[in-house]
Amino acid sequence: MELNPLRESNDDYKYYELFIGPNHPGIEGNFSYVLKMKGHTVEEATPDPGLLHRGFEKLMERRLWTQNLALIPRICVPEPDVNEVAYCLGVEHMMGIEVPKRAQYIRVIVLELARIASFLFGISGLGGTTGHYTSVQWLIGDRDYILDLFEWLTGGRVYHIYQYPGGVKNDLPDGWLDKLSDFLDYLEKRLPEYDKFIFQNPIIQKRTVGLGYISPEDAIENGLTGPNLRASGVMYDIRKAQPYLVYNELDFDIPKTGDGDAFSRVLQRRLELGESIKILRQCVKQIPEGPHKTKVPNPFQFRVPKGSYYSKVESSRGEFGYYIVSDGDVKPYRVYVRGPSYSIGLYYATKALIGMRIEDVPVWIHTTDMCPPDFDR
Amino acid sequence: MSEWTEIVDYFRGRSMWMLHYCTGCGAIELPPTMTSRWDMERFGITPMATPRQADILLITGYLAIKTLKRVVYTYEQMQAPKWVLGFGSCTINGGIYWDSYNVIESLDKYIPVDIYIAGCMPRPEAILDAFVKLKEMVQKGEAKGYEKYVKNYDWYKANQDRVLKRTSPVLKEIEKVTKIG
Amino acid sequence: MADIIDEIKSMDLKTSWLGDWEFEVLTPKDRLAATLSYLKAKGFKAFMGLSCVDWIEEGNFELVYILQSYDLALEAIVKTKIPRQRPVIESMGTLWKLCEVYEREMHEFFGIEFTGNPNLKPFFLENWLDIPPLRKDFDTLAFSEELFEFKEDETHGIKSPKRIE
Amino acid sequence: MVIVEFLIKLAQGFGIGALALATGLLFGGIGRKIMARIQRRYGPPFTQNFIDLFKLFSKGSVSHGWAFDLGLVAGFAPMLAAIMFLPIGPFTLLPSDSSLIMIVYLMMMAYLGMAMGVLASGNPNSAIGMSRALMLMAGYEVPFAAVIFSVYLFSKTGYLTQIVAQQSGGFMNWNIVKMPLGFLAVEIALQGMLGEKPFDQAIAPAEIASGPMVELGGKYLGFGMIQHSVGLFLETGIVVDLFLGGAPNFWIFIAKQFVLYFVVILVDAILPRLRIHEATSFFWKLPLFLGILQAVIVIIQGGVLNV
Repeated sequence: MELNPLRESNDDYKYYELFIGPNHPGIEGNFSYVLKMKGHTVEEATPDPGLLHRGFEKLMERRLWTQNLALIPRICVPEPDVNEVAYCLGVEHMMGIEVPKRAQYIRVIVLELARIASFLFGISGLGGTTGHYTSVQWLIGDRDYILDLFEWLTGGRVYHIYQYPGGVKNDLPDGWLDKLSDFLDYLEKRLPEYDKFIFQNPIIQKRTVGLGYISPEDAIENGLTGPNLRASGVMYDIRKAQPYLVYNELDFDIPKTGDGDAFSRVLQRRLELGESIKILRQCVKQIPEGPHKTKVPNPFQFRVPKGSYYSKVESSRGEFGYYIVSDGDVKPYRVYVRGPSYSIGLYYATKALIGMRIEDVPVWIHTTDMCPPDFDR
Repeated sequence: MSEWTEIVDYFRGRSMWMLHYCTGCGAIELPPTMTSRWDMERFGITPMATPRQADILLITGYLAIKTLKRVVYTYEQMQAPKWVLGFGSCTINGGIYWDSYNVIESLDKYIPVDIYIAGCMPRPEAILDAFVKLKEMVQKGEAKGYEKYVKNYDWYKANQDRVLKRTSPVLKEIEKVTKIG
Repeated sequence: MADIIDEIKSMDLKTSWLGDWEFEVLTPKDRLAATLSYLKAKGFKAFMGLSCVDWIEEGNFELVYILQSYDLALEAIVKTKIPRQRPVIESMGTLWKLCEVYEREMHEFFGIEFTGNPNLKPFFLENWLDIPPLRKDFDTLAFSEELFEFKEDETHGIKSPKRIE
Repeated sequence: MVIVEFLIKLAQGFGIGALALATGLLFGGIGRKIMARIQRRYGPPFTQNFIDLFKLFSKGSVSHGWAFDLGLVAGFAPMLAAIMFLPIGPFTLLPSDSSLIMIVYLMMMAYLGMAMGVLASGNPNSAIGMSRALMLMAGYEVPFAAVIFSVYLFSKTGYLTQIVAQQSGGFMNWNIVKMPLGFLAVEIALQGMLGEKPFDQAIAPAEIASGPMVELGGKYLGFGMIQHSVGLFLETGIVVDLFLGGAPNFWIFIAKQFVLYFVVILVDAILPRLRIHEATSFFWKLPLFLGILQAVIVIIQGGVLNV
C-alpha cells in the first residue's frame, strides 16, 4: 500500500463515506442516506430515494377511478387507510356525493385504528434503533390485535381496500364494536406499562432528550406536518383546523409537548395515541344507525366532472394530500400524492443530520417516523 | 460422504439466517412474523444485519430497477449455500405493478428463486409455511438455486445487464417524436 | 379570509374557491414569483408541494404550487402554465429552499428546466434514457413489456446464452 | 514419561477447551430462550447455538487477506489459552503463581487480535465497531483492574487456586461477603465484557450493521462465535473464582456461572444501549469509584486495623 505524501493536507483522507441504507437495519424501509463522515460525526448527508419508486402517479392515470382504490393503499404501507380516505374524499367532493353519517363514523374508526397501529409501529422503531428489543416485541405484538380487528372488518390484515366513493364497502360485522371496546380496554391497561418501560427509561431519555431539536420556524419553513410539527410547538391539526368527516362532532385535544427534540416527537405520538383511544370510545358510543354507502354509478360509467381538488387527511405522519385532476373521463387525468415524509426525508434530514454522531442518525430517522414508500411513490 | 451431506443439510435447515433487508412493502409483515405472535426464531430463523452472515435473501415484494441492482450486489456477496424467497405476487409476475415502468416483472430472470409466496400481502402464516417448506427442501437437498446461478451465470448476467446497463432508450420510435425543446 | 381573495382579484389574477378550505390562483408564468412571495408574506409560509399536469392537447405544462397557512387554516393552490415545447421556468428556491427538491423531481419526471436550481441531477430513477416518464406521451405499458417481458430464448440485441437446468 | 505427561495435558487441554465452548454455547442458547420468554414469545430451542455454529462451519467463507485470517485466530486462541489457567471447580490444567494476571492479560490479547482481523476487512462499519469495542474496553478494564488490585491486596496472592482455597468453608468466607463493593463493580464490568446492553455499542446492529462482524461470514463468523462463547465461560468463570468461592465440582461451578449470566441477561432485556462515550464515562464513574473504594477499604482493613 502506498502512502500519499499529501495525506495530511488532502481533504479526501479526512472523510470517508458511510451508507445508512438501503441494506441496513437502522434505516426505515428501503431508502438510503449517503453520509460523508469525519470520525464519528456526520459532515454531509445525501438522500438517495427511488428504491421504492413504482410510478404510482403514472399507473393511476391508466386505471379507472374505482380501480385506483386497490392501488393507492400501497403508497403508505404502515398506515394504508389514509390514502383510501383522502382519495375518496377528493372524488366525492368533485362529484358532489353526500356520504351517510354512519359511513363517516366508520371511516373515522378505521382511520383512528390505523393511526394507533401506526403509532405503535413508530414507537417500536425507537426501541429497534436503541437496542430496546423487548419494547419492540411488545408493541408489535399489541399492534397485531388491531390487524385482527381489521381482518375481521375488511378481510385484509395490512391492505384493506375498504373505502369506496360514497361510503364503505361493508357494514360493521355484528359484535365488532364490542371487540373494539375490549381491545381499547386492553390497550389502556398496557399503556402505563409502556410509559414506565419506554418513556421513563433513563437510557431512552438520555439518548433522545435534546437530540435533533427542531424550532417552530424551522418546522414551518421546511414543510413538516403532523406530530413532528406539533412536537415543535405549532399546534396545527387538520382534524381540528379543517375538520373533515365527523371530527367536528368528536371531542378530543391536541396534546402539547412542544420541546422539538427527538424525545418529544415520540412522546407526542404516545399522547396522541391516547387521544385516538378517546375518539374511538366516542365513536363507539355515538355511531348512528343507517346505510353505510350511497348509490354511485357503476365503475365503467364512473366519471368525475372536470376540475381539480386537493384533498387531505391527517395521517399519523402528517398531512397526506391528494391533488386530483379530472378531465371528465372514466380515468383520472392526473393524481399527485403529497406524502408527509417527503420534506423531512428528502430535504430536512440533509440539514438536521449534519454534526450528528453516527449512533444518533438512526434514532433521529426513526423518531421522525418517516416512511420511504410515501415519497418514493 | 452422502450421510455427511445429509447431516449437514439437516442442520442447515434448522439454522437459517435471514438478511434484514426490506426491499419492498412486504417488509411490513416481517415484524409480526419475527415478534411475539408468530416468533419465527423458534425455527432457528434470525434476522441478520449483513449479507455475509445471511443464508436467506427475502425479496419482500416488488423490485424497482434501482433496488434490483442492490439486490444483485447483495446476493453475490452472500456465501453459498444461499436461498432466495420471492415474497408476494409482485415477484412472480409484477403483480399489481404489471405495467409499471420501474418495477421488474419476474424475479426469476435475474436471480434464482427457490420458493415463491403468493399473495398481496402474504400473511405471516404463509411466510412461516414457506420457511418450513424451504427447510424441508434444504434438508432433502433440493434447494439448489445458488448452484443454478453459478451454472447459468452468463444468462443471469445478460438479463441483469439488459435492465441495469441500458445504453439507449427503450422506446426508440416515441423518443424521435417528442424531444425536449 | 375573504379579503385575501379580494386582494388577489384586485391584482388582476383569476382566483376561485375549490373547497371550504382552499382556493386556486391562476397566474401567468412571469408573475409567479411575485404571487408566491405575496402569498408567503400573507401567511402562507409552509410549502406543501409542487406538482405538474401535462395538458398534452393544449400543449402546456401546468405547474401547481400548494401553499399552506397555519394561521388562517387555508390552502392556496397557485397554478401557472408553461409551453410544452420549451418548458423552462425560474426556480422558487429563493423563497423556499425546500422547493428545489420538488423541482428536482419535476425535472426528472416531466423534463422541466428550472433556471437557478443548481441541483437537477437524477433523483428517483437511475440510468434513465427515455423521455420523462410522467409525460402523457410516455407509454409505460409498452416500456414495461419491452424491457421486462421477454421470453427466455429471445435475445433482444444481447447475446443471451441458453439456460441450463 | 515427560512425553506421556505432555500428551495427557494436551488431551486435557482439548477437553477443557471443548467443555468451555459447549458451556458457552449452551449458556447462549438458554440466554436466548430466557430473553424470548421476557419478550413474550416461545424462543429458539436451547441447542440452537450449537446448530448455528455447525452451520457456519459448513458454509463458504470469504477471506480479506492474511491479516484477516491471522487476526481471527489471534482472537480466539488467547481465550482458549486463558481457560487453561482458570480453576474450573477443583481442577486447573496449568497452575501458576500469577494466573490472575495471566488471564487478564490474555483476555485483552484476544480483543486486540480480533481488532487486527476485522480492521483488515476494510469496511468502515467494522472500523467504527472495533474502535468502539476498544474504547469500551478502556472503560471496563479500569474498574476491573481496580478490583483485581483489591483482591490481590486482600488475598496477598495472584494464584487463583489459592484465592479459591481461601474462600472455602461456607458462604460467609466468600469474597462477595468480604468485598461486596468490589463484586458490584465487577458485575457491572462483566456486563461490558460480555457486550450485553446497555454496553453493546460495538455490535449495535441498527447503528453500524453489527460492527466488527459486518464482513465476517461462514467460518470466520464461526470463529467469532467460538471466541464469544469461550469468553463467556472465561469471564463468568473468573468472577466465580474470585468472588463466589470457586466450586467443589464442575456442576456447581457452571451453576454459579449461570447465576451470573442470568443477571446479565435480565439487565440486557430491559435496557437500551448507551452512546459509546456515555458508556465509557459511566465505567469511569460508578464502577471505578466502587472499585477504588473497595481497594481503600482493603488497605485500611489490612494495614491499619490489621484484621
